[in-house]
Amino acid sequence: MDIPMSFYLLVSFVMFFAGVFGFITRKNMIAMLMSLELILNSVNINFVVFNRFLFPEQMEGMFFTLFIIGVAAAETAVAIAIIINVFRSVNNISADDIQKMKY
Amino acid sequence: MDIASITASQVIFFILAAVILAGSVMTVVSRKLLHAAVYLLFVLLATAGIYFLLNYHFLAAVQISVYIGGILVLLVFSIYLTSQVGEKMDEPGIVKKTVTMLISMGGAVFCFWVLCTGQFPYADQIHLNEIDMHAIGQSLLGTERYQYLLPFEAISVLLLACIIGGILIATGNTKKED
Amino acid sequence: MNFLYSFVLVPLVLMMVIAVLRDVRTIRRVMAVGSSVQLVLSFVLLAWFLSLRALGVQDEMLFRSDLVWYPSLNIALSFGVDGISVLMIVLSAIIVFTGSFTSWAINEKAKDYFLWFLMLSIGVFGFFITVDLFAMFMFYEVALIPMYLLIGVWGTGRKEYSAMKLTLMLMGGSAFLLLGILGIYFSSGHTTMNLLEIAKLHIPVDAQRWCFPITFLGFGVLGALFPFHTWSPDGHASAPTAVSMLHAGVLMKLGGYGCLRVAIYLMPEGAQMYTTLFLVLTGISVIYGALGAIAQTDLKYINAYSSVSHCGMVLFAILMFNTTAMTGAVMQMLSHGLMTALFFCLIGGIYGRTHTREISQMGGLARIMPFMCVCWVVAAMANLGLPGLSGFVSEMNIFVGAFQHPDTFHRVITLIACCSIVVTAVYQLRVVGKIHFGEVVNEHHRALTDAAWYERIATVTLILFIAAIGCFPFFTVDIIHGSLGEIVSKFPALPF
Amino acid sequence: MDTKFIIALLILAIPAFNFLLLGLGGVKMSHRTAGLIGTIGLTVVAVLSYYTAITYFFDYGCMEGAYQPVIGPFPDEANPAFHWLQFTDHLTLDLGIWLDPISVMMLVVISTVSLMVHVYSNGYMHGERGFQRYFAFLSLFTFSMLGLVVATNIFQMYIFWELVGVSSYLLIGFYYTKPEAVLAAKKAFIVTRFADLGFLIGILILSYYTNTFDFAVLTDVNGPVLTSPSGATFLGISVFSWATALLFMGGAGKSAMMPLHIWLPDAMEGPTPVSALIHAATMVVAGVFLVARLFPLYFILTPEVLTGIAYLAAATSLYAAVVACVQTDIKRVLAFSTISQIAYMLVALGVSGLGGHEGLGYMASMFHLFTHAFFKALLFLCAGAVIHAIGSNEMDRMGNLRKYMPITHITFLIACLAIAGIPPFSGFFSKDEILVAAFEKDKLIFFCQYFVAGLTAFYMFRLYYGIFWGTERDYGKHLPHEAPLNMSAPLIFLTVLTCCTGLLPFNELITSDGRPFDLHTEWGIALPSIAVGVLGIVVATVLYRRPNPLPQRMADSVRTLHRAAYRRFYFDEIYMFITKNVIFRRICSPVAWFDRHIIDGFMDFQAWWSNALSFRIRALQSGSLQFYVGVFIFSILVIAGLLIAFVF
Repeated sequence: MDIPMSFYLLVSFVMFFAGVFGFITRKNMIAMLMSLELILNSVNINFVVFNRFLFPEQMEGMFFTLFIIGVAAAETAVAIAIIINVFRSVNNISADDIQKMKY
Repeated sequence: MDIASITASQVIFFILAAVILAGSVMTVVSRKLLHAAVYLLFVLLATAGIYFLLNYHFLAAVQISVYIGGILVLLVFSIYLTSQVGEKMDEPGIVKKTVTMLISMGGAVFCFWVLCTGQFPYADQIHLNEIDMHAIGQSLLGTERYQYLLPFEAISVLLLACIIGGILIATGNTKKED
Repeated sequence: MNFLYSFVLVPLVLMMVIAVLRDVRTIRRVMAVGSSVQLVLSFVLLAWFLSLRALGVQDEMLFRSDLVWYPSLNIALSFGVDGISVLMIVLSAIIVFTGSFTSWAINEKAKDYFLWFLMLSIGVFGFFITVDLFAMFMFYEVALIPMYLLIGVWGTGRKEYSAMKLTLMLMGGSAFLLLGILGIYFSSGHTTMNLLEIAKLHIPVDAQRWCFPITFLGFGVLGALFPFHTWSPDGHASAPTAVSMLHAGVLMKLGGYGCLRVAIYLMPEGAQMYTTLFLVLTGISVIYGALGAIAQTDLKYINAYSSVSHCGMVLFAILMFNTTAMTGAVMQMLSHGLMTALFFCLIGGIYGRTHTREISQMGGLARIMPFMCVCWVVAAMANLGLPGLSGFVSEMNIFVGAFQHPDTFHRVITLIACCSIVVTAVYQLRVVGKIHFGEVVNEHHRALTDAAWYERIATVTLILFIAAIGCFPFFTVDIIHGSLGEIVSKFPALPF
Repeated sequence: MDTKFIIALLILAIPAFNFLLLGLGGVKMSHRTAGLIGTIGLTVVAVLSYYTAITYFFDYGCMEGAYQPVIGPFPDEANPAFHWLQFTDHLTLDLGIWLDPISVMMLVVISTVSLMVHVYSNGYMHGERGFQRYFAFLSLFTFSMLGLVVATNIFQMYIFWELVGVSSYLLIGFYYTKPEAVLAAKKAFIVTRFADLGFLIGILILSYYTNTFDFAVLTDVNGPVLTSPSGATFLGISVFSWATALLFMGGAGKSAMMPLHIWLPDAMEGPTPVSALIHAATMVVAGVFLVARLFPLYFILTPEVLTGIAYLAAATSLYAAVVACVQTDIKRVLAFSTISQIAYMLVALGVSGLGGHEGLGYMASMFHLFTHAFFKALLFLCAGAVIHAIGSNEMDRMGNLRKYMPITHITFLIACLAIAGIPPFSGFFSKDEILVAAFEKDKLIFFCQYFVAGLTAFYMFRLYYGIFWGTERDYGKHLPHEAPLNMSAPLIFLTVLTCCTGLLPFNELITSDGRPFDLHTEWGIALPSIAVGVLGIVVATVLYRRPNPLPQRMADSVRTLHRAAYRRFYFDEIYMFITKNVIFRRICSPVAWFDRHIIDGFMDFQAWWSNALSFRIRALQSGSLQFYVGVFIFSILVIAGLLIAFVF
């Protein structure tokens, strides 16, 4: 293998922090959700890369990734259901404006 | 490394890396939601490419089918449902943006620094052995060590719960309106 | 099966019964029957206790039983009573009994009210029958929490504020208390939480130096020790009648009882170290509460400040470390419990009719409600220490006892505390003169009725006991004397 | 139990029982029944008291030539460990009965006057609202007063002392719808309560240094208390001086000595028979009784206090006599006269010695107490009859009443002569002894009392002429009429007593040491005192018998003095100032304010700042997920950085 592990990790870091940046700055909930996907993806890459480079005999990293993808799918589905529901009731999906359910 | 020794896989990696870097940054800064979704699509695709590169074919397939085929489609639909096409999102406040930028960049630099200075006991040269589907299936449905029946079932239940929850949430309001 | 269990079990059973009932009238009847049963039980306990003593049973505590609860911290549900706790139980039973009758007119959420009320009584009874520090603390807390809801939901005026204030201040006190209890437990060698056993061990003087003040303060907050008394006026003013009765009548006695039983009994050396400080504080309580009462215009505030004064007297007497004064302290707890309950009962009755507690808005009630007026005068007389009523014997025990202290400082401060009897007379007569005598101020009041039958039951019961203690003090004094021996013997330095 | 104690207990028990009966069941009774129950009860009490007195003086009281106290029945031999209230091993509070000459005499006085008042009240209070309550209170008072005089120890005395205070409060405030009555009752109670504080403290001090409450020990001239007293001092003054002075403070409160006298004139707001019973004959002499009871203690241990008492009493008697001269409310005049006469008794005690002829003052004091009780009660009851007829207390609403009320007129005249010290009425004998005693001890006091005797005659006859002579007023349709029989009978009975009690041989019965001594009238002092009395009467006759401008002119000539005397030398104003302005405004209100704002404010401040702080902290818990994530990431980075820098 001719690409060092750090290259993969670098890509994953950038993706992760881009996700963090997006999650914090975005107001739209769907956009936040997308940032979340970025974060998850970067984590997935990390898992896979570490699995491949550190413990190539085993499959833990891959399975973690697999499960994360599953969970992410579930999470996204529920989140979008909620977002649409919220949108239906308040006609807005900006995270700042939805304060009613606080307190 | 010099130009001559560049291999095909390196080229592919750099392309993928470039797509991921650009895509993820664009995803989070693009002011149009649909554009962001498209950037995300590229990022996810490139991630799948990375999985291929690392010889996790099954994972790459799952990535493409679940993320791109499921999640992204769902996202796009919801974008259509909740916003006007071409609508631009609000610019975040400058303070918030700067602070977040600092945190993110700082985090990235910090991680990079750790990466550079840290000692990882890994081999640069690895053999990219293919994982066969049989082994994956065995691991998913076995109960031995390194086998994952329990999480598998947990995920199944979770998904079931999500289906039910999704339905409930989606229909909750209509009932009231009737 | 220990007889003492019944004091906790009877309210528990009552709670269960009331929980399934729906009809308010049935609930009231059940409550009346239940509290009467408790009253009878308390007298059975008293009689049983006395007969055991007469048979020559010399144990410090009778009816002992231990039920290990949490072995690793040596927490046990240890029950046992001596004369003082028996009297306190009788007092609590009387107050719960009269309180149930006073609550007769409560219609709003009556069920929940009585449930919390019973919970409060569980806490109170539990506190008096346990000899385990932790269980004591637990019951103490059990008694505190319902207070918050009872005031906050069924109270009047600024009830949320008062409820919050009362609960927070008492909780603050109990935080001190917990610290003190843990201090006692660990410094006595963490072998037992049982009072009687700790009393036999010696708590190092260094530990007493910090344990005593915080324990005393912890209980003192409940005993309305200056300057931690301010929950009392607000809390009492807002609480519903029966809750005021129970709170001022019994709950405040938890403070005095705890000081005596835990702080003084377990840490005699510590007590002696801090006598001067606490004497000054309690002395201030006594005079200051009385003076404060003069300037008040709200009946409940007047009574609350009067309680501060009288409860201050309890703590004051406890700090004298001699049998006479401590006897007086216990008598004062009984006496104050009864008369303040009577007061609150009457105030509740008057407030329920006139819808005001401002003394300037009332007048000439004696002609309109003669029964209430007579009871009020009796209560006022008891409060200002008329011989033949309970206030006199308790105060005289305190004064004579306190004055027997060989130290001049103690005697001088006793004389200062004595002055409270004049001040008490001033504010009590002022109230009687303003609201009961004179011309009718508000013509609407002429249409009001005198006490209803349930109020009559409550007041007459209380007056009977007040007069009984006042006319036959030797009975109670003998019981108390018999139980103070152990505590006083911890202070051998004083001649008695 | 001995018969004498059964009788004595009955004397106490009957009024107590009557109180409970009338108090609890009175509402259901008719007025007639209630009055009858009260009166019959008191009749029995009176008969038993006379019986006790006779048997005491002529049967069992006198032992070895001296009257000894007879003490019983508690703690009795059968149950020696029983105490009503045990304070310490030494100090126990027992309720017993103590019969000695003065207590027996007091029994007679109290039961007689009380009986008369009961009978009289049946007429006076006829048809009043709360008639039953009135009789209940009277019974309570009688019970307490009887209990006070038979007390075996000082604490028992204190108990009954308080009880008489309360019954006095209840009776003064009997007309509870009248604001003045309520105020007067409150004032009386609080002033005496304040004095009782002194009493209580005195008891505490005395009991601490003597280890006993018992009169038997305290007054035993050979006992340890008087022979070897503790030498302790406080602030440079012997503790016994403190104790006895403070005890006397209690007595001064009840007996209305300056400056604690202010409650007595106001107490006249009560029904007049009550004034006769409580504020003339019985309760107000409690202070005299207290000093007499503890006389050996005062005389042997603290003679300086006794002298002080004499001077204070002399000043009081002078003050009260001067004030009485200008009052216009007839009951007020009588009230000040009472103060003055009680001061007389205390003067006598103050100048007295112990034993034999030395104890003349003691005997005179008791004698005067005895005679004064009857003629003063008589005066009050007469005044009551007048008030009953006129419907007012003010002298200027009265005049020429002798025409309408002959019996009242005669009885009042006799009582006036008695108080003025004209022989052969009782007042002469007792007052004369007092003057003799004062003359032997202290000339200053003697002349003062001499002057007061003249003043007494003057103001009493001023009152007499004002009521029964002078111009006839417009009485409207209802002309004044003589009191009914149940009111006039007590008057006549008391008049008889006034006429003949002066002849009782007090020097043989009631003396400071129980032993009789020889007594003969000192004409050298008696004649001038009669002369002074007559002079007073003459002056009053000149001024007030017929309406003339002289009194007004005299008043104008000393306007300031007259005005000051009329306002009772501003004592009430001073007290008002102290209580209202100093105590209430400057102490109580600030205390309440302090409590509400400083102490409670401090507690509220605790709540406030924790609340404010929480609000600040709550801003962090904004619920904004993005903010959380930012902080989360940042913190993770920081923690990770720290871990790497310092741990790995």
